[in-house]
Amino acid sequence: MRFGFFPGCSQEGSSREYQESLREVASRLGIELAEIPDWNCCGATAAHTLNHRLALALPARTLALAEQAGLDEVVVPCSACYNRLAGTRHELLHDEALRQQITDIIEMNWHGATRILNVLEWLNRVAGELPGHVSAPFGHRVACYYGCYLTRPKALAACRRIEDPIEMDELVRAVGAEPIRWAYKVECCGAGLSVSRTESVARLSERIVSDAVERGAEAIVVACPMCHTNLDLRRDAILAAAPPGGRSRLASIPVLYISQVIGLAMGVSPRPLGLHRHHVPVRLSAAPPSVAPVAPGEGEE
Amino acid sequence: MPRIGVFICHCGENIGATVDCAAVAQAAGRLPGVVHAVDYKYMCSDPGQSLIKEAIREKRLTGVVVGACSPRMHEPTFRRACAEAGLNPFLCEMANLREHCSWVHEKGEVTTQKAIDLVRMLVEKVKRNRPLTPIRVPITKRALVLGGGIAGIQAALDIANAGHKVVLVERDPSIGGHMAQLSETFPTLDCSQCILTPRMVEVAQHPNITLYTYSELESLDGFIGNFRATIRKKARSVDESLCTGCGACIQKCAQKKIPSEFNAGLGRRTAIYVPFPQAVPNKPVIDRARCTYYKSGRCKLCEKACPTKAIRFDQEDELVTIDVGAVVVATGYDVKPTSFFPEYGYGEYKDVITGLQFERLASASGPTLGEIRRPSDNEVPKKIVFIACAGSRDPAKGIHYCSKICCMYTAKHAMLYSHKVHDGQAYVFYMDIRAGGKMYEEFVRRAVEEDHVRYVRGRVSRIYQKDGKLIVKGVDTLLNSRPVEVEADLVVLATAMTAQPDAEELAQKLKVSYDGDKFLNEAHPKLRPVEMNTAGIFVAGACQAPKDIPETVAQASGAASKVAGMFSRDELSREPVVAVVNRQPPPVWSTCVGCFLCETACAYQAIEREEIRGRDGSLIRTIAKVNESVCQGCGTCVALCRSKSIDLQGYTNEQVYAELLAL
Amino acid sequence: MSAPVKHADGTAGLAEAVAAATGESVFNCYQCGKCTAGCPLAEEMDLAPNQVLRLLQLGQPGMDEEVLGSLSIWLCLTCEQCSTRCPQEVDIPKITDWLRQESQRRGVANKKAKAILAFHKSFLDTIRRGGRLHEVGLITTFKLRTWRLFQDVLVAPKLLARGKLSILPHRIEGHAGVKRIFERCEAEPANPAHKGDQA
Amino acid sequence: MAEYEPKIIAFVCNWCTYAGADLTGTSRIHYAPNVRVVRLPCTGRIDFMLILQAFGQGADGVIVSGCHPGDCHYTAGNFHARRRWMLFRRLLDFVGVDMRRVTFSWVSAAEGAKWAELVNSVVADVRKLGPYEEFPQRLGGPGQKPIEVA
Amino acid sequence: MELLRDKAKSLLKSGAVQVVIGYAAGSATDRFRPHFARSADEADRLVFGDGCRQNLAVYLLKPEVRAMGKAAVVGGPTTLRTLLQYAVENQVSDGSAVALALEDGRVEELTSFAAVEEYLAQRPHGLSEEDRAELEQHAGRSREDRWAYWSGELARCIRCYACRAACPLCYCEQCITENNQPQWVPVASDAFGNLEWNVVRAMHLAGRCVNCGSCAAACPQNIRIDLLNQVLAQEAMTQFGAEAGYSVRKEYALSVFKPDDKETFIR
Repeated sequence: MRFGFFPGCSQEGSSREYQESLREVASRLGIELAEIPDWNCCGATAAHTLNHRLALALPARTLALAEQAGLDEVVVPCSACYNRLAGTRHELLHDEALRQQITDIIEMNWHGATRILNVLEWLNRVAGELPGHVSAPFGHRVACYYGCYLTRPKALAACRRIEDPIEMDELVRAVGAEPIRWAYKVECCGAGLSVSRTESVARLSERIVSDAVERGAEAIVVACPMCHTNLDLRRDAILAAAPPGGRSRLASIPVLYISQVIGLAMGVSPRPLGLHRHHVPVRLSAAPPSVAPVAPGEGEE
Repeated sequence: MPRIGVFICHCGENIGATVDCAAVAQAAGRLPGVVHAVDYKYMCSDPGQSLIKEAIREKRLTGVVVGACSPRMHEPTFRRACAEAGLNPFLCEMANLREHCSWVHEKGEVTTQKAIDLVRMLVEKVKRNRPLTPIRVPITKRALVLGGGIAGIQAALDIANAGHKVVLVERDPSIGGHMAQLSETFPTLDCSQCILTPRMVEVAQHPNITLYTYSELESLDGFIGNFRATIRKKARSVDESLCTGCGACIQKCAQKKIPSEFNAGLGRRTAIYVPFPQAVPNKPVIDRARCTYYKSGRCKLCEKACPTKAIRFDQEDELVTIDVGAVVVATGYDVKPTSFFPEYGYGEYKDVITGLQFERLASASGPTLGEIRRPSDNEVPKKIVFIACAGSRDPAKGIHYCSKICCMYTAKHAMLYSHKVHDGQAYVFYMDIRAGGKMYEEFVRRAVEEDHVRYVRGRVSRIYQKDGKLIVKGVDTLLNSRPVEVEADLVVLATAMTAQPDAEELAQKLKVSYDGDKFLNEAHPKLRPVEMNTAGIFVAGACQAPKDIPETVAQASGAASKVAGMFSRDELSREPVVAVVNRQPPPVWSTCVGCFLCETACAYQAIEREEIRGRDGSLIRTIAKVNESVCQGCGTCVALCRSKSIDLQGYTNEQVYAELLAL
Repeated sequence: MSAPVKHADGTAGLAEAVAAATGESVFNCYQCGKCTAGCPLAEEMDLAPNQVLRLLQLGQPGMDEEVLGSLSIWLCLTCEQCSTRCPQEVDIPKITDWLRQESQRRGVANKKAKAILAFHKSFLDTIRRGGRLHEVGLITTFKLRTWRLFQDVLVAPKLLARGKLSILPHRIEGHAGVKRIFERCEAEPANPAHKGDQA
Repeated sequence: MAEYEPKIIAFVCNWCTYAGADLTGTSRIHYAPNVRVVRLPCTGRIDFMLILQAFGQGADGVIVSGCHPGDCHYTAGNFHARRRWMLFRRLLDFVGVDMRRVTFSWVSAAEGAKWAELVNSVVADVRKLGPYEEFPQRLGGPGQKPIEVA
Repeated sequence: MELLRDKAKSLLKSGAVQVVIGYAAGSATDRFRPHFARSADEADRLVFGDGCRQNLAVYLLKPEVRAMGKAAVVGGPTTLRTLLQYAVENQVSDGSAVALALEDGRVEELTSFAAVEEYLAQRPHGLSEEDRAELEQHAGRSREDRWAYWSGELARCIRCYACRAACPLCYCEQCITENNQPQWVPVASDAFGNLEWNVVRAMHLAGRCVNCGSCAAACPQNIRIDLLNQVLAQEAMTQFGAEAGYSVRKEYALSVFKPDDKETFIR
């Protein structure tokens, strides 16, 4: 199987372990990820905040490149990039005049042939292949964190249950983990203001980490580099935002990408999955949760 | 040769001061076919009418035009006068010289000229009028009432008490409807069952009422005064004539964990069951989908327990056909389940319940015997949150309308809670409080002032569960839009009132119209609130729109009085302004080609199909036929008909053309 | 459905401009507050989301300016929680994006939003140059814009140590094309109200 | 008549516009006397042929009016009429009939003033347009010339 | 051609139909006339070519043809649409006629309405590019020009009613023009009568016309009366989403409504 691939900027830098682990998992499943040639940044929050047209034109260029490359479906692992690319595609397909305007700007033709998949859609598509590859079931209690852009906006209808999505839960369950029921699956972590208003963002992220910990999660699983950066790299800020006394229990819960969880379950060793790049060390105890009779976790560094 | 008489009224100064009435009469007198034309001061007065009557007799008039006020004012007067003189009343027309002429124009030649034109138009029309006779329709004096909730009960009792036969059809095993499920009723807090159950018993015992419970309407044919209803009596699996209602079978039933519909899922029932203790009739039915015997072929514990041998496992559905003259539709409503709300937990939190479920918790006959205990752990909730407008006024969820009763019952719920749980605190999240009604506003104020219910003005964004609590994330827009979070033990959603899930199907069976929300349409939103656009079918209660008990009862009584009024006569008499499809001698039969494109255009389903058959019974053709009992005479079909095979009596194509060509 | 609102002096209100540019009518909002109830940052906002819409609805003198000068419009994370749950389906994030651009255009952006704006501008600067985000470049520009020289000094070494930062920016082949996209988007107005969009 | 007086023919429904025009009368609101009203039960009954015929009969302008949507005495006659008019207008406009001379309006039984305004504005508009001379006239029909006042 | 003849023969032979309505060679090489094949020999005279444009569905309702028994009708998409519109209008019942759909020399036998619907669903809908362009060109002219054009064109109408005879959907037994109570349309071919006739013809076909062009093809004066039908078809489509002859369940655009139909033209 072959899918188009749009890594997004952060996976070339601060979140490169996401790309590393995705590619690792894909290659083990025999899937080729074909990167869109010469893709550019989606523009992210900055573009749609400051210039609506730019916010459409930047993703449109990438969409047009994907179409030129003959890619039917493109996997976009970063939720924010996914939101921009899929959102732009949706908006342009529903407004002919706007489509004309934008294709004029990017000086490229675009017809909307390429479909955009978020990482959960893609993984669930290939989930049938997983069981045969799981050699070390990920026997941990995990909190699946979806954030904003995997379920919203409604128009993209990427998840069936918009307020309580289960697509990631199903995936982790398939590799032996036990997803917990918790309250912050789709609450925003604040990534858009991560740099410019760190304290606000830390407060939002703190609620997420707290709820996961309080409900007995051993790890938080994410599918977005923005979320990961906020919950992992900014852990010190999160601790500072936590009420005194409650800090220590928030310090150690690791944040894993869904691809890393699957990779570990497949028996991939931590380094190719980029676990060493995390700020909060991934040290998962060997004790399996009471419910799942699976082999000890493999997540240690 | 037509012999038309024209009578110009001065209406005192009203017409006479502006229009030269004599000149109008003179001009009219010169029109072809006019044999008599006079003007008079007050044509509607006795002497004025006598002028007309005498002229009809003496001049042997074949048509009359009265140039006077609006026909909407005095057409009946002058038509009656004509009839009294032996002229068919439909050969009389009026030219509107007052409202449309003298009152709206200056005195002068132009205005007089207009008056002459108006008279000429009507003269040309009346020449083409045909004598018509009012349409008479016989009436079967038996009413069919669909639905045995409070609306149907009230309508059935009112009609029956007026001395007419009633057939009441209820699809559940007992009558009573939603009202039987309610605890206390606003704004008086009197017990719902206490006021309802006597009525239920009255229905069962009334000599004029035939009750079919566990039955549904299969089909309805015919038209006003002459309907034929087919009713499916679903198999109860119990012989009602033998059953004494002792309940021994229920005691023995092996299936005991079936969620009780009557308790809105909060209690349990058996497979052979009576929905609630005061049920009418108090005879059980077997829920075949849940019964061990029907599922596995073994059990029959009930049969063994029955002292009168009333259990009938092999009973079959029975179809009953009844002729009725009128139908009252009172099929009630449904409520949205909690699973309708993703942001409130997809119905997965046991302690997020609907208002109807709260009624059962608060009811002395309910699963907790009237104590407020939450479903998850049977604890008494110390903090309770009521959310109004759950689903109502929520276009994003497909419901635009206000469910009308939630403000009131939520106040009632909060009040009942406060009365029952003294150390508890009730919160109500609301958008607006709609408490129009006698003692309604006072009732809501009482909840706030006396029972200290905390009303928070804002909609709840989300509910989630944590540590056995339900975290309710709302806002108070009165407090600078400050977010408000309440840790509640129980949350009650005032979920939207909706049409019955099969309302559309029913409407199609009855051929009545319904709105976008599947509520049935009344014939006129103001002036015909209990009639439907299909003559002879009336509507009562929440199947028409959300409404509370007093309104429902009022509408039911209104519908019943319409039925009783209709039944007070032996036949119906209607204005003959109806459409007719032409008939011609064979081999043409009719110019109608049977395309039936008029069929869907008729709002009254008055277009029927008539099969023309030869002597040997072979089908020659199928053509349209207007049921004159049902047709209301709008003429939409007439304008639509390409071959002009349909015409409207009183406004025929010829008549209208003649009016127009006179100009 | 909603009549375009004009000010007493006859000039078109901001609500009307919003509708013209985004197709969203603020008059659809019936002030239930559900947006605010679910907004992750409502507590920090000077105007709650429903209050922003309320001011636009009323359009009395000074209210439009209050909205454009508010911090709230810059705090919005575009998480789309509000629009997802809005019973009247008002796309608040879409309106907010436009308000930000209008606020910029009129030069009335809230002073406290300086850092946020600086970040977004720095972000776009790096893309304008190379087509993709260069994180080191972004942080450097951001720091120069805000004089927050010491922010994240603790984070950066961690990133470097874990091989997550590349010091040199990557330039895509089509960077010239991307630059032209920027120029066009910033030059020709999509509609008059967008005139002068500056990134 | 020395000055050109437009001839306006109106087709109205009985329950709303005819009653509305009655109200104009009872309210004594004056309006131009150029209009002649043909009363029909419902706008649904108004055959588009009547409009053509009116012009063929020398009308310079035509008014077609009935109940507002949702107010039809017969539930939906005006909805059906509205669709018919939509297509009829398109066709006449396509062949170059001057559609400024046909005015469709909803006038309720309560809108006496609106009826007067409607007639006045149609008369004024058509007066400006002048006689509709280019429209062919029906020849040899039973139409009669107006009878002069003696 | 052989395929068509073979198909016709097998249908006739099996007794599936008693007559195949198709085309036969006419008086000149490029002319064709309708042909009613009731035997194998007669089927051998069936031809098909570019000039075969007449909508033969018109014959399905003729008593003489009905008397022959069950018929198969040869034609393209507009003929098939006629069949479905007949179904909507209760003129032909399901299974009582067979359609032989011709396309690029291939013949497809469609024996049920459902099959016809499915066939049509895969073919382009709406007016062709050229038709649309032509309409636009007409509509783009000034009103005065349009009036000048159409009053001139309609003045040439001789009221022979060939358009009516050719139109498969003008099947009324008594046409409005034959009704003199009242005299809806003056009998004489004068300017008013001609305008009335052509307007009423187009209006009576509004929402029903399948755009086969038989009317214009039949017009001895070569008046483009089909444009009047097209403009209404286009309007019915844009305003009401109505397209005749694609489904037997489709409602007639003028006997249904939506409460929120556009009404900007109403004061």
